[in-house]
Amino acid sequence: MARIPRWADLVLVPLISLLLAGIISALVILAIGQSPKEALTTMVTGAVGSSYAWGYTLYYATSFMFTGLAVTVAFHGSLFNIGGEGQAQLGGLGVALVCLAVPWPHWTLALPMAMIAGALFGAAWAAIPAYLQARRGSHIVITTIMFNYIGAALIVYLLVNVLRPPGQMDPATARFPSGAALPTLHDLPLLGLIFDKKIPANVTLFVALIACWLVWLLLWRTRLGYEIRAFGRSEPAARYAGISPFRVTMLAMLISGALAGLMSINNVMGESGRLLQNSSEGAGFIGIAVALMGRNHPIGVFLAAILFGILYQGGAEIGLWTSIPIELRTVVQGLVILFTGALDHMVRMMLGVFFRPRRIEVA
Amino acid sequence: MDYATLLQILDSTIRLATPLLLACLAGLYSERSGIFDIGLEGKMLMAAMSTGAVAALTGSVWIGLLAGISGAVLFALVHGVASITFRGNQLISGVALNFVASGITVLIAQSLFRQGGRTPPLSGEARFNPITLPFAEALSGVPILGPLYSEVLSGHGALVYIALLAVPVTWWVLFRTRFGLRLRAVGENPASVDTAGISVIRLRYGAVVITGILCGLAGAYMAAGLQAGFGKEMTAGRGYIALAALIFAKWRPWYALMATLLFGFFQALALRPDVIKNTVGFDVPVPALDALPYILTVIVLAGFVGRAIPPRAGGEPYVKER
Amino acid sequence: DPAIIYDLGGKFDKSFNEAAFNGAERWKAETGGSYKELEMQSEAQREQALRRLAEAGSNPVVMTGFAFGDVLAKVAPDFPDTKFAIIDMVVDAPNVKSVVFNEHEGSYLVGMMAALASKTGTVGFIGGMDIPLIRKFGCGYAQGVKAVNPDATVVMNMTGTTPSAWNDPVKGAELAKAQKAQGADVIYAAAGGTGIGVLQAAADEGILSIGVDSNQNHLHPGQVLTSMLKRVDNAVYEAFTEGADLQPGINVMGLANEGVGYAMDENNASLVTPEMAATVDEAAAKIKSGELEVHDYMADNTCPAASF
Amino acid sequence: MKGGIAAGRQETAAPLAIELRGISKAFGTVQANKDISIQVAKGTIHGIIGENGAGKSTLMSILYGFYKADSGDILINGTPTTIPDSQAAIRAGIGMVFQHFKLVQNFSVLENVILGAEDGALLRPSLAKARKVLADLAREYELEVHPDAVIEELSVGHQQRVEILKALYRHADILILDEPTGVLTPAEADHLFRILRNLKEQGKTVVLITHKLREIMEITDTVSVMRRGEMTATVRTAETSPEQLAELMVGRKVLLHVPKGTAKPGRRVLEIKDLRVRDVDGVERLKGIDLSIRAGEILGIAGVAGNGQTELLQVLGGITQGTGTVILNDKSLDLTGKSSDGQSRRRDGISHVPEDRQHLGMIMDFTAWENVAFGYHNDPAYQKNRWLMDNGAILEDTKGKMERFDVRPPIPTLQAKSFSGGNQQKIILAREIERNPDLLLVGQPTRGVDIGAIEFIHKRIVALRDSGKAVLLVSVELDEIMSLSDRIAVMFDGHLMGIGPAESATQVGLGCLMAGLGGADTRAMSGWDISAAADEQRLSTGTRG
Ligand SMILES: Nc1ncnc2c1ncn2[C@@H]1O[C@H](COP(=O)(O)OP(=O)(O)OP(=O)(O)O)[C@@H](O)[C@H]1O
Ligand SMILES: Nc1ncnc2c1ncn2[C@@H]1O[C@H](COP(=O)(O)OP(=O)(O)OP(=O)(O)O)[C@@H](O)[C@H]1O
Ligand SMILES: [Mg+2]
Ligand SMILES: [Mg+2]
Repeated sequence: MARIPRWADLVLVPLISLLLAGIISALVILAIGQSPKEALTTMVTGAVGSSYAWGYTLYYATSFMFTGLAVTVAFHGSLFNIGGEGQAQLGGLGVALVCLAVPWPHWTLALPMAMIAGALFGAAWAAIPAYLQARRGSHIVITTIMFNYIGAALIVYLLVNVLRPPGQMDPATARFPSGAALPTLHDLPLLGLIFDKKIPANVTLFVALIACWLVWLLLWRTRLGYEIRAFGRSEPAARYAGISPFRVTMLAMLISGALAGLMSINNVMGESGRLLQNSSEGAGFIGIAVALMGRNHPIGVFLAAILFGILYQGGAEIGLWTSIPIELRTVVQGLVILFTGALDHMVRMMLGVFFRPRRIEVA
Repeated sequence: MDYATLLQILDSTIRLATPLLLACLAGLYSERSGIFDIGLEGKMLMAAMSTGAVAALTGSVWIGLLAGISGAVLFALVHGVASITFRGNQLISGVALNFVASGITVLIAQSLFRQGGRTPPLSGEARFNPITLPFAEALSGVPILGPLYSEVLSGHGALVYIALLAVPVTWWVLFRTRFGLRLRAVGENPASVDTAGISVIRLRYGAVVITGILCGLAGAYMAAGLQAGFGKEMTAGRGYIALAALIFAKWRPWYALMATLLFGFFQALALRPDVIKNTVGFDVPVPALDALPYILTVIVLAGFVGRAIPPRAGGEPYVKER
Repeated sequence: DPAIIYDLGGKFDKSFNEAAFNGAERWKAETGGSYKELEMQSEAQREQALRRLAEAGSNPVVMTGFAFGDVLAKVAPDFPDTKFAIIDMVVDAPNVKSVVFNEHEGSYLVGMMAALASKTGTVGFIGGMDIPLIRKFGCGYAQGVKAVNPDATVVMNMTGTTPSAWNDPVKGAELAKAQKAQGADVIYAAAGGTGIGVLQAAADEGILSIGVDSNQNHLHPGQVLTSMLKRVDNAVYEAFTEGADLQPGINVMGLANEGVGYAMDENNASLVTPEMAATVDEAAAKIKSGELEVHDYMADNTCPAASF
Repeated sequence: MKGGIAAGRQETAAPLAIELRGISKAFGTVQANKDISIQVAKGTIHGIIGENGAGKSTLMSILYGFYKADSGDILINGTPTTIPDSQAAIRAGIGMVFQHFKLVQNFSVLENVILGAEDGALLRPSLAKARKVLADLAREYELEVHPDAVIEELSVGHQQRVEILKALYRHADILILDEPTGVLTPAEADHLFRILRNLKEQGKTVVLITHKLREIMEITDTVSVMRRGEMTATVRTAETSPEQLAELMVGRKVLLHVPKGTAKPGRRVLEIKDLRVRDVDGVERLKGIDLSIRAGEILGIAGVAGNGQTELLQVLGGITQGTGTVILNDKSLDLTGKSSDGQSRRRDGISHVPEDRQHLGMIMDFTAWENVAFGYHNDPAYQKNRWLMDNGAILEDTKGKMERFDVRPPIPTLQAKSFSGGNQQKIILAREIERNPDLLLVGQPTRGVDIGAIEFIHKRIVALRDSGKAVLLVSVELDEIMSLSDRIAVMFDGHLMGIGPAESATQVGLGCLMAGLGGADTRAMSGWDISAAADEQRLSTGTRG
């Protein structure tokens, strides 16, 4: 196969892939009789054109970072966690319970507790599939899918019958006390100057950035991370090295679930201020795409999360302000995943024509 | 539970299991050839939309079916190009195509019919109408078996019977034909196929196209058999359930029938709170009922199937030269 | 110009949002005016959409669905000069008009209709998700059924717990078939897109169905017994017509002010005998006059005629 | 003189089966074959030797149509032939047994044989025909395998037979075997050579790639030597010597037998009593082993693969569980797996070079330095603090190890899979030996490794012994066992058949014990303790035979 320089692989390949996805998207828009130019401008201005737009883009990106990291950690242990959706929703339950339990005086007190609860609940929802995989060999892909459905049912039941304040129409909890409200980027000093309007992006963004860094540390700088990666590559070899498959499977999935659960401080605590049903809104699934596109590396996850934040917000703007149906967003997301994640070799082969391989002698 | 109720639940089981079965067999061909496919959902959706749209436009369900198959095969080919020719990541390609399908079906339906991404309701020849199996009337009087035949087995759309027939056919193809031997081999060890002088690429494309065709049948059944038209996201996760059934079935056709019937049965049972209440003796909360098929699946997986070993070469592109 | 925001189901859901859309279109056709419309795709957008419309000078801003309540309570004070109208929810603010419907009353009437049309004494109800609003529909319906035939059985099902519960016509159809197997010969669907499947299956199986929100009688002429009308279209139409002079406060749309009702047209004329219509109309009159009170599930989270 | 006459006759009389002219092939930037020309006469056995990575497999894979050459011509039986894929090679009468078998593990022998050579769209007739043909071939060439056996249940030796049968079933006249004996026991190898001679007698041409000079000398007619992608020489076997071949191969003089001083055994390091192991299916694989190893001695375990050696290494290495007593340095080891695993064994002073380096010994996707920490990732020297590992320290350590063990290329950041087999093995040995363990477990240390590297590896193992450590060596290479060990134990069917000093061990005697037999040859080995089971076995086989 053609070899291309590293810089081209890191810069040109993704850019050309994105471009190809863009071209196909434009063709789709033309085919349904709309204007690609209008779509593009709406999308760009709506997602990155102003600090206000960024306030939304970053909000979504924050959620995607958590779910993307969740998928990444499990993936390195060769565990395909499709349960981010359910784990995030359960994490939301934990966050809600903590926020409602105490009349929090200040968010700095509420946030750590909510994070712990969100992570614990998310981890708990990953624990059963993890245990079944480690001890009974039940396929984690199926059990996590099943747990998404079971989690949704559990949440709806709790919201409707237990947590809903009397007389309230929504299947949702009561509002959290104002002391549990997280400051948005608009509310923060200095940043408030850039983000001059009310936006949903909030301090959770920084938690997400720290999480990216911690996951990187975990995977490439700690013994546990080493064990997870070793186990993920070869289970027999891991046994030889004295790595316990049970321990690694459990820990990798618990961390994964905890990361997915942590996402809910962004949407549940930071944005809506109460727990709604389907609070994760598909972020768990987008996390799979984010992790795969980010090549299961925290930096990649970070970039992919921003990209998907842009697509998500920009796509929403198209849905809001043009007559192009919102579903275009899903198509564009899909094409971006396809070209950057699955057809990257095609781009590499195309580029290989320009970068003729130099032959070197066998050493 | 009385016999009539059981019959109704079984009847419902067959309908609910059919799209799962077709999708499960579809996945079986692809994965047996070493190409993982989490894009079953997307292909079914695409097929449902194409069938719904073309059947509505032409008034013929068979032309609609052809369109549905074409739509699904088109997506299958894209998956093939990405994962076979360009050796891309099969999981990513599958996820991506699910996204694309979820959006593009609505875009197309909306731009064709302007009914909010739905296709117009189908009726008459534009739908798969129930087929009464021979002697269904005559045999319905036979105790026990008679009603089973005339009420449960008889009276479904053509695709139900095609799906049921696809099980022995798949078994036969897989284990009794040259193509099947090669297909199984290429999913286990593509190098063995290659060194035997057979084209890995051609075999895998063949498998992927069959996957497309079967997904096409599944989607068409949903749009023109179970329903009378396409609606946004109408597959509602059945592609994923089919995948679960495939693993459950350990990639074997008869097991696939069992697994999908079991899933279908759980789903049908969950539609009958009255039956469950009578069985367990207390009122089961509605969400618990909804979760029932999934809970039962987990229990079954934890208890009865051990480790399911996928085809060994699955998910990995065949690369000779590193 | 006025503006309208549709809830997650989208404006072509063939029921609730579509009714709102129809109201807006009627206003447009009659006045020749123009309006802005948005469809929601995620929770975080609600606030954005409201603020952006208000900032852009749209007035009034109408929104469909209780899910907006929480956000509107936050946003409305920031735009004192903009009038908002919210449907299906009460928001207490000086510039907000809250329009709520007595769905239980309308459902009561179609419940009576169902009981009158039923030959088996068993009728069905299929809801989308098990949420209070849907229970309100179901509870009114069950009361109506029992009012006509105290011995009648009401089979109740909910479709699911994920968002696809509103969009799973296949499951709706299976539920309808399961209910038929339990003897139901009239089925009332309050389940968004899932309801399409219910109506389809009922038509296929040769039993009757009852539509919801919009008039769905035309979907299967001669096979949809009636539809429980929730005149969201009227609410939108009125809000648009009132324009910037929108009257804040709570506006309860019940039978009395034609906010809810049941649909009669040529598609179901053959199904509803004059006697049936008379019985139902009589009850409607009693409800209007206050002589008959239909229990509202939301009032105390209980239902005298059904258990949830 | 005599050889010269024979060769002369061959050159004039025998037509060429294979002629390659100017074959070149590059993988990306690696030039695997460079302008290679070679001629192989019909009805001969032609050997190819060369260091790991010299390009032997690549060249033969090109001939078989598995890879496409960048340039060059192929002539088969004198006619120029293009071989774009394996189908073409098969049509041209070429069959190949790859270094890594190309068998479908969960297929039966029959299914593997007909794959790609079916007679029609339906399997039944093909299978029936293959069953008959296989029976004929089996008789003709001593190639018995049960046609309905599933590959993964077969020993490697039998799997190899299936590969040969595949080629013969396709009417191959030219048979290429890529390192066929690497995985075979001496008996199996002898059997294979009988088959090859048999094939030669039937007029077939055989190309044999191997690292073992003994085999080249024993069976080939001509031999080609490759080095770094080039063909350095082709000579008639009768006219050369192992030493000369080794030098041609490596480019310097090689010691074929590592000189080693006499052992000075010290205190008892390891004591095993009644060690038993059951596999996942509950079958007992170790049936009560008693042995002990002293400091400063190498105990070699000889035996046909699959007689419990793997289980012995794995239970001592803490990978699998067992029952019985194992005492290391006066400390009893836990065999239940409750408080022990590979980690605790390493802390106790046991290092383990596993038999299967690619699946157990390293992670192929990890870099060399990550693999150097493999199993020792909890070592305090590799930690920065309580939480973080010190990758810099590991990297430094790796550099030193690569230098001392002559790993080529000495780049710690390269992935393990980019190293050749021999160099992978050196990385593992460096990791395990430099831990200076009290006991080194080492399985098949030189399997698939070229002679240059073998020499090096043997030297290091002896050096460890000389520093007063105990070594437990498992190998199916009798040569290796006999030249390295101080004492030898023979395993058969989960039992120890005999144990005794290496000096008095004979090939024949060991061979009998490896087959589970006692007898005169074994009793002739002085100082040997022969198990009673060996004689019982002999009796039972005696009655059977
Ligand atoms: N499929 C491949 N892709 C890329 N490089 C390869 C491939 N196969 C072999 N190489 C490289 O080509 C060179 C020659 O490899 P080859 O396998 O032919 O050596 P060999 O002589 O058979 O070695 P060994 O004795 O270890 O089997 C090596 O550097 C190897 O890394
Ligand atoms: N097809 C097979 N499936 C499973 N085990 C087999 C098969 N063939 C042989 N074996 C096992 O291998 C061992 C040796 O088998 P067999 O006697 O057939 O060898 P052989 O062909 O005579 O070889 P050799 O010449 O090396 O003795 C026996 O224990 C037998 O059980
Ligand atoms: Mg080789
Ligand atoms: Mg024999």
